Amino acid sequence: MSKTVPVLIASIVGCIMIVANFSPFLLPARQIAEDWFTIVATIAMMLGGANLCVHHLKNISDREAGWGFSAVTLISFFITIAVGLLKIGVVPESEQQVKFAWSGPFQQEGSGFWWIYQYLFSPIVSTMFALLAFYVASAAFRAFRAKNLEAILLLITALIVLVGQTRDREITSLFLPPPAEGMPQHVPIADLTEFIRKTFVTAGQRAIMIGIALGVVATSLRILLGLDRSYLGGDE
Amino acid sequence: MTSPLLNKLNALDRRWIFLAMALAVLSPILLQIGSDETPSPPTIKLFDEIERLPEGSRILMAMDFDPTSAAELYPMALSFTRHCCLRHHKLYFVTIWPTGKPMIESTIKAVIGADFGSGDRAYQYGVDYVNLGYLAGDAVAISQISSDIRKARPQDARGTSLDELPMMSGVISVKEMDLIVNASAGFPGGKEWVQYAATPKKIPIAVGCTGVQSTQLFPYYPDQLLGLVTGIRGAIEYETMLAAKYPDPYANRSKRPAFLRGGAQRWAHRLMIGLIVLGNGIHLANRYRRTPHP
Amino acid sequence: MNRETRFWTVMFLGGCLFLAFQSLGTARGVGQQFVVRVDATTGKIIPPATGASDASSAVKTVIYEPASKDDPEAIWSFSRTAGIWIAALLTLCIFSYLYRDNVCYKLAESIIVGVSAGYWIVTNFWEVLVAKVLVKLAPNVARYSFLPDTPVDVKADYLYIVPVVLGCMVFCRLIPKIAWMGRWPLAFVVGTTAGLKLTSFLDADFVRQVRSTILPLVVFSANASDVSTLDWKQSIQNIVIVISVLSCVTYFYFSVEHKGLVGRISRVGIWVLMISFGASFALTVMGRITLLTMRLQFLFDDWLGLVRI
Amino acid sequence: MDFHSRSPGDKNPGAYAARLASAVFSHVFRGSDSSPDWIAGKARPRRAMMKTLTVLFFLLAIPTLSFAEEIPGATKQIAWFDTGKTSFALLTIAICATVIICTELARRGKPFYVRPIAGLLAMEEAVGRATEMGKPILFVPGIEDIREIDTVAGLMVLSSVAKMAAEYDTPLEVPTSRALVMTAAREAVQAAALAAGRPDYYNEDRIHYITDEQFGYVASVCGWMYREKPAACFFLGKFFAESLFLAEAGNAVGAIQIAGTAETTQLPFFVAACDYTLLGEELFAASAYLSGEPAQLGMLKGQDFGKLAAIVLVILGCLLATWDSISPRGKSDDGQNLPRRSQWITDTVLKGG
Repeated sequence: MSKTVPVLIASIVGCIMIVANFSPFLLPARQIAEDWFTIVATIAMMLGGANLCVHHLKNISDREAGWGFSAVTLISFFITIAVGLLKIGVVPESEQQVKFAWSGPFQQEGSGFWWIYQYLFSPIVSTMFALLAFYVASAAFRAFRAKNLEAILLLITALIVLVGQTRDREITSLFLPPPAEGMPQHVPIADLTEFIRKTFVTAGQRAIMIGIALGVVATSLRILLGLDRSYLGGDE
Repeated sequence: MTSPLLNKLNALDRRWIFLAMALAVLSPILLQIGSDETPSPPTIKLFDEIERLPEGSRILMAMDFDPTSAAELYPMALSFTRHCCLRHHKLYFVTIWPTGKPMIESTIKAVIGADFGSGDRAYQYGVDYVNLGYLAGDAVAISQISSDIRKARPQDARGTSLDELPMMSGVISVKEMDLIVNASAGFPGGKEWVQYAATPKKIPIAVGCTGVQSTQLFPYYPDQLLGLVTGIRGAIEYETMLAAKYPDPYANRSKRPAFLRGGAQRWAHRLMIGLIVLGNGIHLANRYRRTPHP
Repeated sequence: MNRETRFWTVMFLGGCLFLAFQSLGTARGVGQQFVVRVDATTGKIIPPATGASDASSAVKTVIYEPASKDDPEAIWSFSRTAGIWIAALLTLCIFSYLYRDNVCYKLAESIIVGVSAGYWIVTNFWEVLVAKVLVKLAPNVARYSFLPDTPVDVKADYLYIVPVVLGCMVFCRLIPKIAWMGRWPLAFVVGTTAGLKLTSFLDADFVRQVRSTILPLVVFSANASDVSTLDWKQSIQNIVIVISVLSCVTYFYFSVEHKGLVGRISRVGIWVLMISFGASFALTVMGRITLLTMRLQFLFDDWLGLVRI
Repeated sequence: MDFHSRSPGDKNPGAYAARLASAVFSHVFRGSDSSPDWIAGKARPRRAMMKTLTVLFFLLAIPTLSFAEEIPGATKQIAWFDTGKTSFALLTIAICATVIICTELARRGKPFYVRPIAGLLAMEEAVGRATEMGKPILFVPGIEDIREIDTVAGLMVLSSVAKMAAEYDTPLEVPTSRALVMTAAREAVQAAALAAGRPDYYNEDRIHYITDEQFGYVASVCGWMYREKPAACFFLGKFFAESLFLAEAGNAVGAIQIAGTAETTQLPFFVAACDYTLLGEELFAASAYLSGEPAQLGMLKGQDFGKLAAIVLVILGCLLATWDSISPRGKSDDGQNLPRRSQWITDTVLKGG
C-alpha cells in the first residue's frame, strides 16, 4: 500500500501530461501541474532549511572539528532570512504603496537584503565561478596529451579552436597572398574552426541529443510503468 | 636516464599554472590592452534584423543571467539595448532568472537612463519600454507568457497593472512580439525560449549566450534561431559593428566594456596553447626517455 | 617560523601597507562609494541639505542611488563602502583556495552556504508563497498586507490548496508513523516530470534533430547567370554532418556488439565525439576567462582604484 | 505518387491517445513481477491493480464524456485532440510501444545482448577501492531539482551505488542542492540498505541539503572533498559550470571519478577530468544496466530500435533530398512549384509536436 499509491499517482499524472500534449482540452492540466511543482518545491525548501539548521546545530553541540564555521553558517542563514522576510530597509515605491509598510519590493536597491546579495552573495559566487579559468588551464595541461588516437583528436581540435577564437587567428593568413582589392583577408584557421563547429560539433551534439531523447523516453516509461521505483524507497 | 628538468616538469605543481593564468589575465587589465573583433555571420544577422525592423517594433528583451555570468552577457545586453533604442523600438524587459531583475534595472539605467532618457524623443516608461520583472517557474513561465502574459504576470516590476500601460494594449502574449532577444546564461534560457515560445508561436528569436551554451544552441541555428551572439567574442563583434555604424558615441572606449576584456582573452588563450604544447612536450619527452610516468 | 609562513606574513603586511597608502594617500581612496537621495514616489533627487529636515513626506520613501564623487548632491555612503571592502576581502578569501584549503576559504564557504540558503528561501517566499499562493488563495489578504496592487476583482482559486497540501506532505517524513505519505509529493513531481519530458524530449531532441540532419548530400547553387554549379563546400559539409551523426548514433547502440562493421563505424563515432568535445572545451575557455577578468576588474577598479574602466 | 495525402489517422484522431493510454496502463497493472522484492515491494495482489485500472479508465473517460456533453449547441469548442500533432502522436506511440514490447519480450525470457559500458563496470571497482582505503564515497546527484529527468536517472543509479556501498559498509556521502532531491535520495539509500540486508547502514545525516545556490553548493562540496579526501566520486545528474570544479577538486585529492550527464555542454569537462564518463544516453541506461533485471535490459533494446529508426529516416531522407537536389521536381499544372520529395519525411513523418 505504502508504495502502490505513489506509483499510481506517478503513472496517472504522467499519463495525463503525455495525453495533454496532444489535447488542447487537457492542455491547462500541463500548465497547472507545472505551476504546482513550483509551489511543492518551495514548501519542500523549508524542509531543506530545517535540515541545514539541524545539521549545523548538531555539529555545534557535538563540538566537531570546525564547529565554529557551522556557527557562522547558521548566523548568516538566520540574518539573511530575518532581513529578507522583515524587508529591512525597504521603502514603498509608489504613492499607493506608502500606506502599506510591507509593500516595497524585497530586493529593492539600498535595502538590507539587497546589501547582502550585492556584497556577500554575489562576490563569493562570481569568484567561485571565476576560479574555473584556472581549472580550465590545469585540466587542459593535464588531460590534453597525445596518448592515443582519440586523445590526439581531442587535443588537435582544442588547439585549432583556441587559436581560432581570438584575433591571433590572423597569424595563419600571413603566408597567404594578399587579397584582392576590397575583399576581406582569407583566414584559414577561422574557416577551419567554423567548419569544425558546423560539422563535428553540431553532429556530435545531435547524436547525443537523439540518444538522450530515447533515454528519456525509456526512463519516463520505467517510472510510468512502475518498473523503477527506487526514488520511492523501500517498504518499512 | 632522466633529466632534472623533466623530473621537475613531471612533478609540476598545478599552482604554478594558476599563477601563470593570473598573470596572463591581470597584465592586460592593468596595462589597459584591448582587442577588436571581425563580425561573424550569426552576429551580423541579428544586427541586420534590428536595423531592418521598422521603427516602433515590439521587441521582447529576455535577460536570463545573473552577476556570475554578467561578464559575458552584460556588455551584450548593453549593446542590444543601445541598438534597439537607436532604432527606437519598443522594449519589453523580462527575466526568468530571479537574479536577472537587477540586471534589467542596471541595463535600463546604463542605456535608457544615460543616453536615451532625455531629448525630444526620450524613452518613456510604459510607452517605449516596460520592465515586466521576474517570472517564477522556469520553462513553465515561458509557456505561460507565450499563451497569456497577464496570467503569468498581471503587474509590471513596479507593481503597476499591465492594463494601465499604453504599450501593453493589444499585447496579449508573446505572439504579438516582432522579435525576441534573449541574453541567456544557461538553464532556463535560450533553449527554453526556442522550445516553448519562439518555435511554437513562430516568432523570430535571437540569442546572445555564453561561450559554454553556444554549442548547445548552435544546432538551432539558422532554422529555429535567427541570430546567435556567442560569448565575449560575440559581444566584442556587436560592439565593433555598433561602433562602425554609430561612431558617435559608441566608438568611445568607455562605452565598450567588452573591448577592454578582449586583451585579457588573447593572452589567456596564448597561455592555454602554450600549456597544451608544454604538456605534450613533457609527454613525448617521457616516452622518448622511457621513464615511467609519475 | 618556516619559509612558507614567513612568505605569507610578508605578503600580508605588504598588502596592508599598500592598502593604507592607497586609502590615505590618493584622492580616489579605496572602495569609496557615494550616493544621492531620491524620492521613490517622484523619482526626484533630494539635495543633501534639505533631505534631513524635510520629514513630512520624504522620510518613508527615500531611496539611495549610486552617484559619482564629483556629483554636488552626492553623500558618502558608509554601508556601500563597507560592502565593497567586505566583497573584496571575500573575493580574496575564495581565491586563496587555489593555494590550498585554509581558514579564510572556510569562512567564506560557511558564509555563502548560510547566505545563499537563506537567500533562496526568502526569494521563494516572496515570489512563490506570497505572489502565487497567497494571491490565489486569499487575494484580499494579499492586497491589505504585501501587495496593494493586487486587482480588486481577483477571485480566490481554491485549487491551489492541493499543491500546498502536497508540499506539506514532504514533512510527513519527520513523523515515522505517517512517513509513507511523504512519498506522495515525490511521486507527483516525478510522475509529472516523466510525462512532460517524454514528449518534450521526443519533439525537441529526437524529431527536430533527426529532421535537421536530413540534408542533400550534393548541393547545387545557382550563380549570377542562373546556371547551377556544384557547391563543393556545402556538399562536403553536409556529407560530413550526415556521416558523423550516423556513426555517433551507431556508437550509442547498446544491444549490438561493437565488432566488425558496427565496430568500425562506432569507432568513427568516438572520433567525432572526441573532436566535438575538444572543440567545445576550447570554445568554453573564452567564457571562463571573461569571468576572471571581471573579478579582477572589480578588485583593481572598484576597490583599489588602480585602473579606470 | 502523392506523398502528401494526409495520414489515415486524421479521421479518428482520438483513438491514438486512447491507445497510448491503454497500452501504458495495461502495463502498469501487470506490474513488475520479475523484479526483486526490494524494488517491487512484496507480492502485489492483481485484483487491487484491476480496480485501479478501472479508476484510471474513468479518470481518463471523464474529460472525454464531459466534452461529449458539451457538444450539442456548444458555443466554444475545444478539440480534445490536436490534429496537427497526429504524426507526432503516432511517432510517440510507435517508440513507446517498441520499448514496451521489448520489455515484455525480455520479461518472458528472450535474452538480449547488452554491450559493456566501461564507466558502469568501474563502479564496483571504485566502491571497492574506497573500502580498501577506508575512505568515504561521494555521490552528487546533480544540482538541479527532481523535475529534471537527469536527476531522476542519477537517483536511480544512486540506489545501485548505495547497495554496493552498503554491502561493503563504506560510508556514502550525498550532499544535495535541492530539498526534494534530498528526500528522494534518503528514500533510495534507505531502500538500498534494506535490500543489502544492512538496515543499520542508512544514516540520515550523510544525505543532507546544503543550499540551492549552484556555487554555494560547490564551495561546500569542494571544501568537504579537500578535508575528507574521498576515494571515489560519482557525479551523475544534471550539471552546469560546476562540473569542472567538482572534477578538478576530485582529481586534486586523487579520487576515482565516474561522471555522467545529459548536459552536452558539460561532457567535455568530465571527459577531460574524470576517469570514466557516461555520455548522455548512457546515464539513462545506467540504472537499467546496474539493476540487471531482464525487463529493464529489454528497454535498452527498445531504445536501440529508436536509434535504428533515426538512422533509417536520416538515410532515406538524405537520399530523397539528394534526388531533389540533382533533379528538382519542377512545376505542377497550375504553375506552382511542386513540393520537394524529402518533404514527406521532414513534414509528415517528422512533423513534431
